[in-house]
Amino acid sequence: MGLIKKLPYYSEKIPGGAIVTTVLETVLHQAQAKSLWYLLFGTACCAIELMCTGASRFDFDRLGMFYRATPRQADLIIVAGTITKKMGPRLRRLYDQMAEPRYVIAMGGCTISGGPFYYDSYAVEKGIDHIIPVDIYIPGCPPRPESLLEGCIHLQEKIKKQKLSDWQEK
Amino acid sequence: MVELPTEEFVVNMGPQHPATHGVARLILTLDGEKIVKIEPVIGYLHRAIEKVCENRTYAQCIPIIDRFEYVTAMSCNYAFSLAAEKLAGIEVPERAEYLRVIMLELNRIASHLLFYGVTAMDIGAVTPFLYGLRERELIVDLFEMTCGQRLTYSYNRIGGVSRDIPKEFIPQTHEAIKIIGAKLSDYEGLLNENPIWLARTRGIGVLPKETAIAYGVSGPVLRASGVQYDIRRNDPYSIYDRFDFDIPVRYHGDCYDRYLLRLDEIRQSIRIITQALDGLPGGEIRAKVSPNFKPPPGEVYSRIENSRGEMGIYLVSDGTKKPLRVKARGSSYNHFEVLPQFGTNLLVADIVAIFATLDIIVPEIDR
Amino acid sequence: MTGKPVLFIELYGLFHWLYEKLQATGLSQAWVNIITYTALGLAIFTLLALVALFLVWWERKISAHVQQRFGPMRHGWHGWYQTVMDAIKLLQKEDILVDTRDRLVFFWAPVICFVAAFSAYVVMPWGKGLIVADLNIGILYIMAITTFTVISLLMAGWGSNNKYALLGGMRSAAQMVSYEVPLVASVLVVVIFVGSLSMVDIVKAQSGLVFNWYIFRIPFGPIAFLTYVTAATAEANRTPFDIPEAEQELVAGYNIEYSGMKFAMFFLAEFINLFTVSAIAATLFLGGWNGWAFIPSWLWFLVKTLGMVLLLMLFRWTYPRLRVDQLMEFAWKFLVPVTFANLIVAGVFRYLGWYW
Amino acid sequence: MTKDELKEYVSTHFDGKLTPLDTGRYDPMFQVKVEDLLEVARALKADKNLQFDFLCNLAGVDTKEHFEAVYSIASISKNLRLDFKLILPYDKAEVESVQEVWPGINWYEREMWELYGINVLNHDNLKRFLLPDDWDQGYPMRKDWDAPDFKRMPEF
Repeated sequence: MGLIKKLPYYSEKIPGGAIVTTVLETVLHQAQAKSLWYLLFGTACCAIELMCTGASRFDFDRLGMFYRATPRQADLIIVAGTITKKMGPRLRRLYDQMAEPRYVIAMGGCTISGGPFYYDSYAVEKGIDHIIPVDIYIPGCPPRPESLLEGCIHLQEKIKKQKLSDWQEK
Repeated sequence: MVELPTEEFVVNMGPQHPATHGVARLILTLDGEKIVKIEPVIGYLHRAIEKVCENRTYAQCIPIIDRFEYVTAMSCNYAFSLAAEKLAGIEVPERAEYLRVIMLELNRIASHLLFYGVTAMDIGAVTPFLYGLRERELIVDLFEMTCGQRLTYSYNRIGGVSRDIPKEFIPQTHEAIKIIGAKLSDYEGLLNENPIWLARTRGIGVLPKETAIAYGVSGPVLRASGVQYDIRRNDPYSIYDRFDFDIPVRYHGDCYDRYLLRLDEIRQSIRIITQALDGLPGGEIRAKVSPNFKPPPGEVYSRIENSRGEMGIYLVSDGTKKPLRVKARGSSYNHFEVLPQFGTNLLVADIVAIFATLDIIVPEIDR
Repeated sequence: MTGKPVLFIELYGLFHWLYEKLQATGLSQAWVNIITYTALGLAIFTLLALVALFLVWWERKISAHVQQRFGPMRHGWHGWYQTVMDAIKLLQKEDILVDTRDRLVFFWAPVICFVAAFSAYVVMPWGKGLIVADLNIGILYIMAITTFTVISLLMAGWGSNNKYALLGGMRSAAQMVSYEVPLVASVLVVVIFVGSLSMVDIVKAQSGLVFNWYIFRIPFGPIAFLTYVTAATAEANRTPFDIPEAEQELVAGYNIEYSGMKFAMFFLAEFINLFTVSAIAATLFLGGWNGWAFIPSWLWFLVKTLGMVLLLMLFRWTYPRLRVDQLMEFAWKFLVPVTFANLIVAGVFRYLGWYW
Repeated sequence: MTKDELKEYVSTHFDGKLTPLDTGRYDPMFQVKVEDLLEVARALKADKNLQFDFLCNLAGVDTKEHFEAVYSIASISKNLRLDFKLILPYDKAEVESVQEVWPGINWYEREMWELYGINVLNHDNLKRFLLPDDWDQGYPMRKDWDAPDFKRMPEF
């Protein structure tokens, strides 16, 4: 984590430092929630819906979400589309390249459980939660832009309620 | 003068890259900025659609074939139901034929608008991407009104269409077409005479006529190389022979012509839709087909012209209620195969421009 | 030691009071200077940081409205504290250090970029008397300092040991060097007429009527202005010359391996470069802080600079991107000859005195 | 030239190498023996009033008794469409590569080899490209193929 993240551990030790931790905690997580930069990553039909959500009608930018092409600067990866067995290790490598406070939205049926290709397909990963840890699942094939936006808002709530202590064991 | 030894290095325009729409991958061997060798790699979106369809009844195959090419999903399930109808010799009612043509042409316009946006963004102008998608929303509303889905419609059934159009469909379609026809002049004003756009696309990636035909390239890319071949005219299916529209063709075969040709095609599609809307007859929308539909044994390769090129479904039936073999042929498969033939003194920026104007999308390649 | 400080402090109003107070406490002369200058530096740094944050927000809003969408809306009225949130988020991000990187070069690249961007404001005339130090080689100093960004981009490209970053770094070096020549040549046209390099003299020479601004000095004024703006967009790496971090070709160009605070430094330096380039344009061609009296002089300067920034932003959201060789060709085969011809004609006219 | 004229012309002209079949439902369907595939392909392309220069599709089919390789070709200038197939027994499923007649068939043959195991002779780069590189579970598109984690849709 960045330097700032280590500050609360020291401030807890000094008497009355707990207030500093809680204030810092809320500020840091509010900031993280309010500016989620998502990675430009889309494989199949959900990628077209992701583009439509980024376009003028349902605008991601209103929530402060801006696309970044390199995983280093992205802190949210929206897995949009079917992940096949050949793409699985690539997805894992992309996730590892991202900077630490990173979140994952599994968009569409294929990323939750394999979607329409659950039966009879020898090449599709049945859901991505065994490849990367997933924070928000958005069902739908492809989900409507409104449900994608709602998923992002749920993710923002989840980030705001985070505790600094649960960075401890990660 | 000592010659500095320079070595080439291999760059991976890998599965996750802004310019490869989806997960196509290009292994480029670069000498500085010049591309020495292009090696396309596919398979990152191979969902085994053909294996899935072999274990589905004919009616269940339609939503699967929808995901085969999701940008023009209407043409996918139309090709499949056309193949099944040819197998079983089903007679499709008039109104269903008209509705199918209207939906196909609307989907072609939507796909060309997406092409316009993505090509402009790949060559650097981000704003046309948003304009293209804004117009596309008009058409997506029409689809949502009739079949409830924004992208993968599953609108066709074997023997006709699934739902009739609501009564406010026709006025809203006229409205949408009028807006899109007007906005086309904005698009052309923004890019057509832009000296930077001309410098980036004119004369880049010239595809000669012989290579195009030899590599099975079809659709707007073939017509931009000077071959006037459109399945709607040359191998007519459905009721396209009743409408008068012309097939735009251009002769330079470079990125600029491929870009211009698609804007012309939008105008032609608008002509078809207006004629189809005026001549829309009454009557029921689906032929009587029994739920467990078993076509007689036989095989057929039915092909239609979708926005990217020739889309064909090769269907083999052995008399049971599940198809023995479904082979879906997409045009991006040949377009991606022809990429290394574009000559080698290209720069990285050129390969991005060519890739965008070939309008390649990955599900057609990997199936 | 005379009463006057070693270096003539122009910011009379603000810092004279601080200077008097320190002198009263009887510290030694050196200490007094150090404290005043650090206070001055901090003031300029915070001012520029605020300007940079504002510019990032403004760019997102303008790009949104050009593209018929809303841009940041949810965080504050029209998302005003969106960039503050971005900055705090970048603070807490993990700082990924790839172990195959070139340690020193990788670490110092953003620092040099940041320092080069900020140190151009030593001689920037914010208003009447609002200048840190009126060096008599003002504009030459700015031209020299801003070329440091070339080195930092090259270092970033080389240091991240990433093929795309290397391509981005090489491209930025080629572009910035070849656009430095027309930039300096078009600036020289103004310097010929002013007769001095100092920024304050340049602005003083344009005082009085609006027609004294150098943009209206027909025929070389407008030509110099146009060539300056073109070369300036290339200097600030903005479309149609943004090939160093061309999103579609090189994923993110030189800043591909940087995350967290290092990337924030590059990001802010890019916007401060944009502000510097427009501030120079405003000072040289649009008459710095000259304007009717009832608006304070620094507000004139801000209005003109933000006008230039708006122009550069609109360039970004309308034009496609040039290819590398076309960009070089445009610089050497078109821009350089035009600026040199303009310079020679301006010189002859100045020598013979045929200008009003 | 209508479909029946085409059918009649083709079955008479290539000295019996293309025997018409009636399984095709829309376009004329022929059968070709495995050994004279290359010669028939060259003849079809070179023939003056046929000129089949456009390759639509090559599909491998597993009909539980034998393999079939179905070639669908078209002629751009003459507006013609034709399909012909090769019956390949399970044990000796080999096909000649017709790359130099229709260069576009390169990837189709490669895919047929990868998914069906129908070997293609003197093909220029017969490598795996659709399935993951470490794929070792045989040829998945065959009817008798199975794998541990391969779930079939339950009948209802």
